[in-house]
Amino acid sequence: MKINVLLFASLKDIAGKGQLEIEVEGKCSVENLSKKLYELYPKVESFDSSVRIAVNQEFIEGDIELKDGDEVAYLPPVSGG
Amino acid sequence: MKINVLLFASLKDIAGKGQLEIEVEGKCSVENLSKKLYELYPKVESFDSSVRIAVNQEFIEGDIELKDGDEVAYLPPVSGG
Amino acid sequence: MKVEITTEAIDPTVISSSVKNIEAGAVLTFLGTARKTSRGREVTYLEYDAYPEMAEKKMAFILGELKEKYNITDGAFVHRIGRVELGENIVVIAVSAPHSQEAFDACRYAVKRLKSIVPIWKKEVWADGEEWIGYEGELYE
Amino acid sequence: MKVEITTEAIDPTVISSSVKNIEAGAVLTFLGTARKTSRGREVTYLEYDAYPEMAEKKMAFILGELKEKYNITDGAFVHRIGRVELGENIVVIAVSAPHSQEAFDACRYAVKRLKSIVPIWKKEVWADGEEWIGYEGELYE
Repeated sequence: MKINVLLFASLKDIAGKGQLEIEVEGKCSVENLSKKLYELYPKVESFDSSVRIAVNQEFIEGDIELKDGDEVAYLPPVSGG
Repeated sequence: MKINVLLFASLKDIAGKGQLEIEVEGKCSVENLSKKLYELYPKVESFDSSVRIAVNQEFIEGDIELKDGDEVAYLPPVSGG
Repeated sequence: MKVEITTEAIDPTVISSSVKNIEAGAVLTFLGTARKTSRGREVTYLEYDAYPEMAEKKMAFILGELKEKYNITDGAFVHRIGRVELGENIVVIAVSAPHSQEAFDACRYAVKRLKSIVPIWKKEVWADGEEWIGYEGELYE
Repeated sequence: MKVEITTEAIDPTVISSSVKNIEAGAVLTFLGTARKTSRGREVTYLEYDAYPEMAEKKMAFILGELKEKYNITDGAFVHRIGRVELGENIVVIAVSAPHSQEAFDACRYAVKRLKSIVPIWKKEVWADGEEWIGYEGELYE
């Protein structure tokens, strides 16, 4: 299945892009997806402790299973205003 | 000496005017002036406990001596805004 | 630090813009308007009386307090008097400050002080009567 | 209850006017602007990134909270993104409420929530560098 991954602010700068598609086989949780993302962009992992994750535009707590077409966003600490 | 007396809001309605000149002989304190005002407009006295007095545009505490040409304003509880 | 008592309609935009400043990150604008329902009664219109010279002095004094206490960058305080129709603007207090917290504290304090030391009086006029409103803590709290 | 993320200049007047209501006696408008000095450094300009769809959802959610918690009559929340020059408007939060107290509480709460749950990010650009700003409690407190 395909997961649509979004990166913002500092994470977008590190990856050089704000959007990518990650193809996964069988079941995949958010943690599995993050591992794949960190393999592609190792420097993103260093932000791991401060980054919040949203699945389909809602913050998630802990780990959840993903399904085909989900939009998973990696959000650094916000600083609007 | 002449004291310029100003009345506002409900007090102005009672007196039918917002401004009057009170002529006094010799020394005169705010309390003396108030007595003269209450003689002219007895209903104004009923507001006495809630009214604050300003002399030359500054609130006063307690009683003070007046001088010729002073502006004494009788101010009901304010309700701006 | 503009202060004004006026019988003309007041424009919050002009007042608010006047306090903008490149060193201020926050502008807070309080606008008081004439609302239809007051303490359960339908208001027809409002009438404001003031002691204009003293009121402007006190309004300037309050802006001075905001500078002192809350470090505002700039402030403006305009109050309309005379007859005010429903929905019309009554008072505008605009402050700018480096950060939002100071702007909120300052503006709120100014509203409180307005209700306490500025010689302005409101009369509510209903279809069947009218009344000068005395200070009541809950009106703006 | 208007909510918007936009790359265009924002006009506080329009946003503020949109929440006026004959049942509201108070309109409070918070305007955040790009200030020249930030944490001791001279800023050249700001750049905002956002997750626009989620940001608008969260902004609408916050207005819902204001209605629930503070009984606001109406609210509007607009944030600009992209490049913002010094002195330009960044964000406007306008609320109307029957009384001033509720308007102050609501508007202040909305600013706090903006800094906590709305996916928008600020980059400060100086003459000799740039940095994405993470959440820091003191920025707006």
